[in-house]
Amino acid sequence: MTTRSQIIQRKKIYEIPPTRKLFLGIVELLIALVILLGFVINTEPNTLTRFVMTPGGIDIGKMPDWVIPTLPTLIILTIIPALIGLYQLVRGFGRATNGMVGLSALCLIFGFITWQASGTSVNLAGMFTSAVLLAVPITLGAFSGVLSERAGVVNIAIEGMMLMGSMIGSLIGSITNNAWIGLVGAILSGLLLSLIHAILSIKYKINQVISGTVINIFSAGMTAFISQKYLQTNQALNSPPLFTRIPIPGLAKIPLLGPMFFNTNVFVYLTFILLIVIQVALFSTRWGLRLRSVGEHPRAADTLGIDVIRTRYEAVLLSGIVAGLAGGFFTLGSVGRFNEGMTAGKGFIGLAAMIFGNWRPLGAMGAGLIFGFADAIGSKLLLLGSAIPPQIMAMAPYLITMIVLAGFIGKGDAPAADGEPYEKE
Amino acid sequence: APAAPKAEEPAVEEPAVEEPVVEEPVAEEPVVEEPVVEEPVVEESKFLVCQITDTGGIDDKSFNQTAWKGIEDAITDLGIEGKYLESQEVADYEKYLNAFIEEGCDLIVTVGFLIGDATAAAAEANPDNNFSIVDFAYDPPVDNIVGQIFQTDESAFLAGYAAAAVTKTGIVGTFGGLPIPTVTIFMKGFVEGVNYYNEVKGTDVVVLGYDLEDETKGLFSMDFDDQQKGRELAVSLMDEGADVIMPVAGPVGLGAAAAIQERGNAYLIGVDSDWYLTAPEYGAITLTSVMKMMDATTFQVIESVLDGTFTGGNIVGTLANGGLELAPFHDLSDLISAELQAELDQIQEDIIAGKIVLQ
Amino acid sequence: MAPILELKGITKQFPGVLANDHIDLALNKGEILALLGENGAGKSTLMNILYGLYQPDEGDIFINDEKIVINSPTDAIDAGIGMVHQHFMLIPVFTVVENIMLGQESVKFGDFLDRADASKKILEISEQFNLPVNPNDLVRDIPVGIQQKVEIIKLLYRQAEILIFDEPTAVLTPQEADELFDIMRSLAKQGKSIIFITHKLREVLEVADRIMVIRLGAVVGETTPQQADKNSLAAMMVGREVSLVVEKETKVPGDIVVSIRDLLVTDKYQNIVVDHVSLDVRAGEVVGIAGVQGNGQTELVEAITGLRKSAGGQVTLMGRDITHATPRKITELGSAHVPEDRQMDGLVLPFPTAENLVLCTYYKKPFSKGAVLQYQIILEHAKRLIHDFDIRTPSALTPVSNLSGGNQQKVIIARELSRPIQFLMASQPTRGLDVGSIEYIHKRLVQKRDEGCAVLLVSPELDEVMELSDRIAVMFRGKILAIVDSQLVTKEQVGLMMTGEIPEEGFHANENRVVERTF
Amino acid sequence: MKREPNKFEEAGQVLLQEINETGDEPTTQKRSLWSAIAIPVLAILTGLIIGAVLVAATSTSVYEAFEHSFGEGLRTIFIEVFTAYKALFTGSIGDPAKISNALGSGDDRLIRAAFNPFLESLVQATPYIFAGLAVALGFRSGLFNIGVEGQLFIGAACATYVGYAITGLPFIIHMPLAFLAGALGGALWGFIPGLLKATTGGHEVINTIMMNYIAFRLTEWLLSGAMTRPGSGGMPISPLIQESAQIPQFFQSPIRFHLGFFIALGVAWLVWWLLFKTKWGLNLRTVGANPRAAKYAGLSIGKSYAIAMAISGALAGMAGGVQILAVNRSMALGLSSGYGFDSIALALIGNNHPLGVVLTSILFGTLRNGATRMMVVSKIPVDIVDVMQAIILMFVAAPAIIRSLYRLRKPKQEEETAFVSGWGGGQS
Ligand SMILES: Nc1ncnc2c1ncn2[C@@H]1O[C@H](COP(=O)(O)OP(=O)(O)OP(=O)(O)O)[C@@H](O)[C@H]1O
Ligand SMILES: Nc1ncnc2c1ncn2[C@@H]1O[C@H](COP(=O)(O)OP(=O)(O)OP(=O)(O)O)[C@@H](O)[C@H]1O
Ligand SMILES: [Mg+2]
Ligand SMILES: [Mg+2]
Repeated sequence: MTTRSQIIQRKKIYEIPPTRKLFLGIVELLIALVILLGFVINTEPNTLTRFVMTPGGIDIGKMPDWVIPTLPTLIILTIIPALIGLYQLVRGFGRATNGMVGLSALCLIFGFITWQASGTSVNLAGMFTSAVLLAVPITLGAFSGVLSERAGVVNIAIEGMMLMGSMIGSLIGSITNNAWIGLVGAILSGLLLSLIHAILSIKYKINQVISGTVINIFSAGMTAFISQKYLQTNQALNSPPLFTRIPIPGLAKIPLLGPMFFNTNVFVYLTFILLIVIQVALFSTRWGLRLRSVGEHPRAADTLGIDVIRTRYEAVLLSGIVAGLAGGFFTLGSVGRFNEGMTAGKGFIGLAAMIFGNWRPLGAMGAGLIFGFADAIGSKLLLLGSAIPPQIMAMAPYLITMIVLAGFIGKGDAPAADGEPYEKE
Repeated sequence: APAAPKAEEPAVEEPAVEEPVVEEPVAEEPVVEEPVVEEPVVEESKFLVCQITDTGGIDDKSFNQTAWKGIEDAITDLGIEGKYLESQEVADYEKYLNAFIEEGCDLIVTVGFLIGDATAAAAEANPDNNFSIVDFAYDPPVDNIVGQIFQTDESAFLAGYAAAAVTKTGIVGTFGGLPIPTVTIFMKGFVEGVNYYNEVKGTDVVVLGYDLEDETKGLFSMDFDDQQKGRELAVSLMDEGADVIMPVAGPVGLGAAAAIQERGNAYLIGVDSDWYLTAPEYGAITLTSVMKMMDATTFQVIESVLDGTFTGGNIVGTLANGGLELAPFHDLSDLISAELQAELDQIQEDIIAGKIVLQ
Repeated sequence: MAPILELKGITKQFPGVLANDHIDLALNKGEILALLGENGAGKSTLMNILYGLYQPDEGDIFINDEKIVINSPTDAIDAGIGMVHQHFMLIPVFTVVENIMLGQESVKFGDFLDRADASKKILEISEQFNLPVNPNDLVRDIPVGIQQKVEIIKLLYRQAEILIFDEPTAVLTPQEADELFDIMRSLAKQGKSIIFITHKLREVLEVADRIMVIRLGAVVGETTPQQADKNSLAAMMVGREVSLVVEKETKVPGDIVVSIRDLLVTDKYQNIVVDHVSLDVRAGEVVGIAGVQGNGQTELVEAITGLRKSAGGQVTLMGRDITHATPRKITELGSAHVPEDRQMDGLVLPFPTAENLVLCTYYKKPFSKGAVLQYQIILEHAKRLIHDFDIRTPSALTPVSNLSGGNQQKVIIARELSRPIQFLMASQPTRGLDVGSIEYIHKRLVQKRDEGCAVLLVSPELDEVMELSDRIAVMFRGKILAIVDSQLVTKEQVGLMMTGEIPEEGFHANENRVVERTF
Repeated sequence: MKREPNKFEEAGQVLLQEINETGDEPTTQKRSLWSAIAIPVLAILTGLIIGAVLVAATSTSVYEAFEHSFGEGLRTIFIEVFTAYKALFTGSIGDPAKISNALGSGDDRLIRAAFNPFLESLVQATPYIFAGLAVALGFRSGLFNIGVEGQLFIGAACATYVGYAITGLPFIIHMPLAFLAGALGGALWGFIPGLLKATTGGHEVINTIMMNYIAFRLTEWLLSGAMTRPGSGGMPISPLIQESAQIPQFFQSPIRFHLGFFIALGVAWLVWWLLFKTKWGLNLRTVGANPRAAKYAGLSIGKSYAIAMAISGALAGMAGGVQILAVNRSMALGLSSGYGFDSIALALIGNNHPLGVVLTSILFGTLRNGATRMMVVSKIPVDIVDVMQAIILMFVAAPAIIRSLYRLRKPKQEEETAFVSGWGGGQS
């Protein structure tokens, strides 16, 4: 046990390594160059870009379209990263470095969209709304991870729990013809799988990654098996009712934000409610303090009379509930039907979002949204007829995750006892 | 087997060219089968048709599923037995072919371009076995394989024309699963249909999601599993004003259907089979479907093996020979004026007659 | 008066070890009872039983003459028992108030934490027992001395009547220890009963009301500070006479081997932890760095040995600049390093002893020929070292995880000292070891020095630094306060400097005691 | 000394021999043969039993029979399960009756068909061996490589390209070259997250997951663009590889048994040798077991991670390469059924030891191969094999469950389970 040295001086050195300074400055100048050569010089003067600020299919909360002159906008968007890049090279931004790189990247993305949509229109609000929905399963998956890992249990089984949840949600929803009962089914299936994870990893202390892998393989096999055996031969078992949009009176009318957050799917509401609930529960309640203590230093918690095993069970089961809920989103909140492998790796991406968000609900949600946005922007650009091949465009969310992780986020602070079984002596 | 209860209906509705001839034995066979006493005899003599799906799986809402429906129809109508194996990966093709040859299948139906090599090799090694492959043709033709291909842009053309006529916003949309020819041919035909409408009527209907100039450009989900993605693509198209959408992406298209159903101000165009029948929950928004009658052609091939007329070669499904079709408008036929219907019929004739030439 | 706590016939068997053998113990109200015994004698085990962490195989526990069963820490807390553990049970990323209230939180509106209320209670306790802490500090940001106060407040917060201190002074300066003793006495005066575990005889004699000695799991005797002295206690503990002095001749040091100039090191949060340190170590001398743990020694050592990047300054070894050299390069230049944390840094626990003995040299001839490891040679090498350094292990292939702490340390010493070296960096080389092992390792270090090796010794044990070093550098808050000749200062003076003060009188009286003043 | 030295000295000698033979850490070897195999054997048995329950519980004829009578129900269960497992056995090992018939008839084709099931199981095992070694080597080096699937895709793409685009080379050069290209492609794909971990500390779990998706998209793009088969109109299928690049199959159809299996065994041996016999292996394992100690001992953690990821990726790339060169002969969409993910389970069941990986791969290959026949005969979806694999993995990983199920005694020496760390693990 190495003792951490005490802080000698509170003055911190926000020194960015010179190579990094140089590198980021060049990156920012390159961004400016790309906007200039790629967009500005290909734009006719006097064209307009129209951004529609109301998503389609919405009749409340309308907002006037936002029309901007394309060329001047693009020129401004060139100047911003250029100035940032120059300042970065000459002086450096210190603490604000990452933010400035982010700003430059935003200029690039916004410039791209503005340019692509020059002379026509693009529904910006729709894109945002889609991004939020695309972020939902990832964010819920990340929440699931936060809950369990904050108590020191690694949960890579989120994908499996989500897959099972989506299948059971569809099945039960179809049988009962009730989306809510279906959702309960999805949640229960997540709960059951997480119970297995808990028993294996907490009681039998088997390696948590192995335990998670067990559940992932089991779920993939079992859902495919049941799907082939029953759902495909009997469509009636695979057509649950769908949760539809529920506008929140008053709030739904707010332009732009209304459609995004207050006139949407029940799962979006649940995600935001969970964000607040988990954030508050973890950091402001007795229960959360104890849960985190178990994830940081289970022996210390034990000596204070906290039941480590029980707390971990609770956390893992809650994690399963949230993962099951996320699973339910696919069949009950999105498409109303199960097909094999339909979670398409969202659980793993959720896990990435959790790490990315530093094991915090708010961070996890941010990461989920970055992912959702990358995905939505990619589709939008393809739709506008982008020159980038769709396969390459589809890489965007993954590339962005990697770049952000590599460049702009420090090493995460995983809970200290994450992944370690607790051995009571 | 998908959509079991509904399976019979389309069989009645499909006026496949040679179908009436076959329907005779239908009535008799089941009657003979009923008595349990004959079980051993039936088991020995039962005619076995085996399908190997590509990696999309039997419930792909696309060619695997449609071809299997042909076999299912044959099971009910001709009293044959059917089996299938779902490929998990490319290496399974050859293995499954061997397994079915071992099993003594009378006809092996494989699905998709990607099984082409393996099917050809198996056919060469087993000249006495009969094969058929969906969505692939051999050049030169192989003696014991029937390749079934489809000039799908013909029926998609009709769909495009209809869509252009129906749209109120002047914008229609499409997206695909992957930018591959069997997918993009739908999108291409669709766009050409819309363009033809514009040409004839002097309108300016726009198609989002596909670029005639460059078949690799366009809107694709890059996945045949992720229905949520399909949903968001449809939403995105609707946001940009599209009110008729044709998803060419297997089950991912059902995600789009869900989105359209929710918005309620756009229409869906199904692909491969008549979605009004295979996905009845979206019947109210299904304008029509670009049908690729792989079930009918597969059924034909089974029949030909049964009655000993099987010869290798390629069948090209076209509007002319009934291998392609535009599905009825069902609940939405009100949207189609008699005039428009007449135009569609005319266009179909023109295509058959070669007056309208697709690229 | 009946004792507040009574243990009768407590027995605990671990696989192969009888850790507690029918131990009887009685504790009176308001009394400080010292529990004394060498490493592995069974003290911690006994206390863990009392605290509900272990279950005894036999024996009963009475509190106020009432027999109770303690199945868990909760039971112990309910019975009014509290414990300051040998390794602090604090959560670094939690604040002081969170750490203290954990398990007995102040809440409002059902389950919401009421940090303000808890802070108020903490400040009251802090006032009453003179234990100043800031409730809102993160524990990872406060010095160990304060951390210990937090541990004590944790017990008082739970209204513990019986307080157990397991080796509480191991991480404290003598002054801090004295402060702790004051606190203990005041606690006892206010009616708390204390069990105090330590290896340090001086402390026992100073603070205890009564002394109990345990050896090999059994009580070997009881005495009081008035009746006993250091030698009698040591003999009781170990069962033989022990020499407590290191024999060492004065030597004239040779050339500078290691030179540190203006070294600046930061932690991962960019806080400065080593603040412009300059120091020379010459051939044939031991320079000891005294200081309370957590004053930058760890980071200083890591920077010297290449394990940590320095933010400024320069380190040279035999005239070569090694400021930015890799650990391997530094090792190859002829330096050796006994790390502070043997299990985390020094050993790969699941690997066999033999592999651990070549951890720094396996890639060189003769242990590797080309890419292929020469296991036969590695094994012979291991057997020789096991013999030479008297490492008690069943075989060279036993995983080091199965060795006792002392023997694990010997594996490291053997590995590091068996190479030809000019410089030895020894961090806490005897941490947690018993007298016998300490004796041995000290002998080896002095032997290395006598062979002409430059030795830099870092240890929070003032005695160790005083006895081994030729010169002593006192480190405080990342700076070297002074470098002094070990012959010319008293322990008290160094102890005082460890708290950041320069003892004025002593230094005025004899200016040449300060070899170098660096501030 | 609290223990008798003599006993241990003896044990030490025995262990020394074992180290020389298997190179594993001695503690894992301190078990008798039975206790070493009891757990896996019983785990497999239990997996089969639970699979049988699943077969029976989802069979409509069983329910019908139970409606008839209880005895009939039991009989039907027995028949159903027996038929299914007989198919599993004959489909993966062979049908004794068929073998003797075929031998009697002397017909080449029949004989080949009769012996095919067993050999086909080995064919199925081959990519598992490579992928399993990739994961195992990662774990041994302190890395959790979830990116084997993506590395496999890139490896396959590289092998394919070299396989068809280069012409005129003799077999002896072309085949190894294509295979190595696969390894190299995988190595590159593994190296990137390794390098990122080494330089930025970016977690390899996230990065390898991301690299998987990027690899899928990239290969799709290549297959329908630069690498598409001429005349296919942009179908995602590559040209057939040259004959000179093919890894030869030993027999004629339907037997696909090929040289790749022996290459896999050779590579497994090589990995074992590398890990346990060379200084590089010791380096990797040290970093894997205790990165702090490794750093202290002068090893470069970052370099070790990057190298380990590259080697792991190379092994994964070989899995892709061998499938292309020996079995598929061209690359197309749907290349892998998830070898990269299955191999995580596989490596863990095999205790991250090359020998364990080989044996488990053969088990997995056998199960998958048999499942085909089971589907053909009983129409049981092949996915049941996944369920059984999960259950076997669970029981292998938690021997305590098996022990309590079968009332086995607890071993004296705590078994060393495979090394896998949580997220924090392996970071310096
Ligand atoms: N969990 C355990 N399993 C097996 N043996 C143990 C365990 N805990 C302690 N022991 C053994 O019991 C004996 C007593 O250990 P204990 O920790 O009580 O000693 P101690 O007197 O506190 O020593 P120290 O001064 O080193 O703290 C030792 O031999 C130790 O190895
Ligand atoms: N987990 C364990 N498994 C097996 N034996 C153990 C374990 N822990 C401790 N031991 C044995 O218990 C004995 C005491 O261990 P411990 O670490 O307490 O030693 P110690 O008394 O502190 O010795 P030293 O004085 O050398 O530090 C040793 O012989 C050690 O081998
Ligand atoms: Mg000890
Ligand atoms: Mg102790």
